[in-house]
Amino acid sequence: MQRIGVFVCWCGSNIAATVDVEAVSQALAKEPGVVHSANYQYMCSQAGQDLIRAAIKEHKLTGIVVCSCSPRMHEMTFRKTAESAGINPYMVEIANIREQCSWIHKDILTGTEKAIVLGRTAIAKVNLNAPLTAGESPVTKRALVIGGGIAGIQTALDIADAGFEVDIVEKNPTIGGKMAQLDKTFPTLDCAACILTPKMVDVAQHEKIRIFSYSEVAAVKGFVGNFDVTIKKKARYVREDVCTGCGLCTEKCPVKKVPNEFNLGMDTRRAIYIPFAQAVPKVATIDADYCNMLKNGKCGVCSKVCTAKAIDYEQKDTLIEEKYGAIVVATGFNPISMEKFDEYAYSQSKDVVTSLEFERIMNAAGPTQGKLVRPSDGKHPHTLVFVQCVGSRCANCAEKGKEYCSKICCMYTAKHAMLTRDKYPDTDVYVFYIDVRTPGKNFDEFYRRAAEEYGVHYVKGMVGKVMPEGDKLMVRASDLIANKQINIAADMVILAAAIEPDKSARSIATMLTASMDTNDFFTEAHPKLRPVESPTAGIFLSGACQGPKDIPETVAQAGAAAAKVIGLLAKDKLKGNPCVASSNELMCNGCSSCERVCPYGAISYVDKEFRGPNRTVLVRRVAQVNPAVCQGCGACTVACPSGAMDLKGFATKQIMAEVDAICK
Amino acid sequence: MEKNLNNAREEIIRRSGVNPSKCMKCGKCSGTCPAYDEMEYHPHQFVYMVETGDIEPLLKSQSIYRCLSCFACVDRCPRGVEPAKIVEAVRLEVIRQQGANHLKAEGVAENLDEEIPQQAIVTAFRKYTK
Amino acid sequence: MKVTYFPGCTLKNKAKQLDIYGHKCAKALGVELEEIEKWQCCGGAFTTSSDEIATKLSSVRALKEAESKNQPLVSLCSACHNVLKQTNHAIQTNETFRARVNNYMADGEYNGGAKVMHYLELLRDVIGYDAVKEKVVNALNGKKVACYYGCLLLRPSKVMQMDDPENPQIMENLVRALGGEPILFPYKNECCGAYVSFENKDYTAVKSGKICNNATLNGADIILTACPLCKYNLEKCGSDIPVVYFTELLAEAFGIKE
Amino acid sequence: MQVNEFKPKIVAFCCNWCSYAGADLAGSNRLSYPADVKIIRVPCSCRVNPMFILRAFQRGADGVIICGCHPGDCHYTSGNYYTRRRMALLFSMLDYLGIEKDRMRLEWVSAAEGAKFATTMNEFTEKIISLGENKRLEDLRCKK
Repeated sequence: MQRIGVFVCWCGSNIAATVDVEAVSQALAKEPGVVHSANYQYMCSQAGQDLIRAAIKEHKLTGIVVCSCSPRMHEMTFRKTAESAGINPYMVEIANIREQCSWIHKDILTGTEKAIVLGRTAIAKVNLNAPLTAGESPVTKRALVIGGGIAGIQTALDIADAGFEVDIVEKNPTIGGKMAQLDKTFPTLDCAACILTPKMVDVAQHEKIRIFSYSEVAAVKGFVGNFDVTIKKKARYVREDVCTGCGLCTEKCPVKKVPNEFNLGMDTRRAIYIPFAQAVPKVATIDADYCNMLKNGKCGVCSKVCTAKAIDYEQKDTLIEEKYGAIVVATGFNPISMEKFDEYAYSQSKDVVTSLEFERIMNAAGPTQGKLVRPSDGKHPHTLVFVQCVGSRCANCAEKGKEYCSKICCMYTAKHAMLTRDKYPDTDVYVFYIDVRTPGKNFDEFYRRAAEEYGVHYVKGMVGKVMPEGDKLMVRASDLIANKQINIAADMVILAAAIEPDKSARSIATMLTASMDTNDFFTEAHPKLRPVESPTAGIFLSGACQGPKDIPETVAQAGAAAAKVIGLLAKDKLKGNPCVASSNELMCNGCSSCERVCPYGAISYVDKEFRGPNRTVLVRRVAQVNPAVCQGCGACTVACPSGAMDLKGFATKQIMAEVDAICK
Repeated sequence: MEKNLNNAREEIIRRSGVNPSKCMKCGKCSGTCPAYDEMEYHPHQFVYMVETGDIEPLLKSQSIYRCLSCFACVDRCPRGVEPAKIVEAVRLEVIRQQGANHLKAEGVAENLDEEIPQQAIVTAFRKYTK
Repeated sequence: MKVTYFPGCTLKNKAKQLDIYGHKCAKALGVELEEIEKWQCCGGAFTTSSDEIATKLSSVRALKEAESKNQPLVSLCSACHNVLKQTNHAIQTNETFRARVNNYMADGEYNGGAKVMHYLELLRDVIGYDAVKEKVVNALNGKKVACYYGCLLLRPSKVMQMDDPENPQIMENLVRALGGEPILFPYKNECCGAYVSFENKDYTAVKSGKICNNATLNGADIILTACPLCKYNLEKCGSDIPVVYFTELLAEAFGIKE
Repeated sequence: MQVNEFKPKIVAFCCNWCSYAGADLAGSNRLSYPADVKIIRVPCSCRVNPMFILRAFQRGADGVIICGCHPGDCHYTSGNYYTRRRMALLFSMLDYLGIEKDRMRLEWVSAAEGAKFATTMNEFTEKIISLGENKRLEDLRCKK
């Protein structure tokens, strides 16, 4: 039996004006378990707390009920008071007789009556309270960043600068991501490579950062502060520690017709290649799908020309095990396939390109050395048509496009149109738009400059069809302002393809038990207040894996994610919330209902031995809650059909007792 | 009169099964319509005018006989609005009135030539008469 | 193998070649087209309005017959195929429509059990283009063919589901199997002007003219079609490029054309 | 006069993050609602076991209301969706158990909606008063 002390606060006249505090404390003194009952002007004051501490000592109290303001106000205060007097802080319950009683009732009789019921309810609960201790777990002071684009790079640099070790896992042979493929960046038009490559070098040279390029995350176990991650390092058939990146092999390799993914297949590379000049790490990689030596053992040219002896045809995929305290997802995006949008003739004409392809064409390091020419015949185009929202804002066509706005297209299209007009004043540039969306600093000014100063023709309307005819592309579109259908004989058509999360994201989300929305974007812990955290503790989100983003937003979010990681890694131990779910293994029937509803992946199943009748041993599958991951929502407790799952601090019995006390 | 037109709007929406408020005004239907130049009111206007209840001009316009029912607008609409179904519903609203058939049997002979396929005649009748 | 065959009115009159060669080629491939005994005109167009019932009953009867014989319902004419397929889809997906239709069905209900198939789909999915290739005796020797689909075979694509509605390849692959060379033809799914030619031939001549022009510009020798009305419109537009039914070309390659 | 004196017992389950805070806000703004409503704080509306509600009815409650965060705003991301589904099932069972459906209500109240909380409670209490005393599920053995 508990020895409960009840403390009724007057809160000056806030409570005392409509609640007869003396009557309340007298009434509650008669409740079962109550051995002491008192009232005081301000319980939260130093004197009030001293009064509680003294009573704890004097009456050997085991539980406390404070009838006062909302627990959202002073629950913490009174818990600390209790703890300082030597009883468990979770043996304190608050009866909210201010916000939920004295402030809303005018009649002292009504107020007093209700306050007594509320106090009785809290006492009923405390009678069933048990001391709770928050679990502690150590923190591995190292972070993993999945994805080496600008988001991953920025997050890694910020974490490393705070003095923590960071590993970047990048599936491609080099870090840099999409930004490395861009030409200029809006709205300032600085060159992407000029601002990105120094950061890539910083990453490479940072003593706290390791890069696992051409690698993938293969498995993740553990929980916040204690993740065990298996990284698969794919065989690149070149020894990274030896290769000097001289590039001789990439010039001598006889297999010349490999589509160059860095230029989106618009030119070719060799079977051994370095994606681009500023690649980090600057190490060659052999493409096993094309290499003659790896396919049929006939070649070996690269090995012969390599003075550093870095080529190793025998290299195998290797698995690396590493421990991390936090994981940042920065898996990025890709433009969607244009295959299903053949009304724009993407598969029928080489001169219909996506914006990312156009970006490569405009880039000095691209397939045309930055000269704007038609991919089909190398001629200079005079009329260019940009089509916005290709696959974005596309409802009712899930197999084709995406329902969301891809956010970045309006701005990069304005950039492309402006740069085209700037470099080639002899061109006619049309942009077909549904809406021009430019909410960003200096964004709308930029778009207006494209239209006003550079003479880009912005047409409100959509392109309906593109038809290659001879060496022209006949573009049929509507001009909604003029209420006309217009036909343009264009030389090039550029499609602003919708963007989607990288295909690798889903399998990573599964490994991390991080949740995703229907579009495969990672969901944040709170859409407004916790935008860079996943609901799963210890998992953080950086960049376009969470939603379409431009570079400034990505960098800002990357920094925010880093700050959250630093906050976590700075702790030596993590103190959990003790009000977590726990399963009574004797009652658990192993049905997995709880596991399915848990939003945090905190529940797992283990096979456990139990003593059966006649000295037999039974192995049963039972649920186990990881208290470090559980956030204490209680969804599992209701899902559990056998009543094995319960929530500490809000146990079924406690809530039942409260219900009974109210209904008495 | 106003009440009747309001009925016409509801009738057209019910019959076509189209929800015009799904339209995001991108104009792709009109950008793709092969009959655009022959129409006084264009596919996007049909959707908009039905949405706002401005039905009368549509009922009086020859545009309802110019739609080819090629369904390009239906297929390419990013929001699944199906403008061609609206056009057809407006046409039915007209030709179902007493004596409002667009094609009269007496006029058929003059339109015939040696090669014209039966398909043309039956389809035209199905589209233009009740 | 036997399939239920719905010819349609035009194939018995102005488009006899489409019908005759359809039969002959099917026979050569070991398929018998079993014509529905008392078929009625499909109506030429599927009215999308939800309250049109009576005009769709002839299609429902044809569908019911195919279902009772447990055979796919095959047609050659694009219009017939479109109407049959859309009617079947409406029966399958729209409960009210199904109930209202069945009020008229004197001898038993129809609930959408039939499979509607175009002759081209029969060639591609059931017989297979490899088997077609084996029967070729007069290969087309690289003849440049513009494969014209028009609207009815492809749209509405969610119902028709024949191929990619924007760049279909079903006819192109057939032409390849016959030894011909399909050309790039972005106008392949543009409307020819359809039934409007009945009252306004100048209008349809403009639509069809653009299609023929694009085929010629892209180097086609002939235009291939499955639709009698498309053929009529394309031939009347003033262009001199030959327009032939795909069954004619098939018969030519099989060496059974007269 | 007798009828007017009926004082219903109403149990309100409020989630800690939105609705309980909403109730506090109603108090801070001195927005009154009947004293018949007594609040039980739960971490999330998904902690509310349908069993709690039946227990309340069994013990003589005249009405039970559950308040949670608005859909999409759940502190635990998806808890209120579970609540919505579970309560839909319970609603469909209440008739069968002999309890008027109107005696139970599910409402989304955010931490900013103090006024909504107060109006909801006023409405609900009125409803319960109009329904009168709940007798159906009371276990007579519990009565002295």
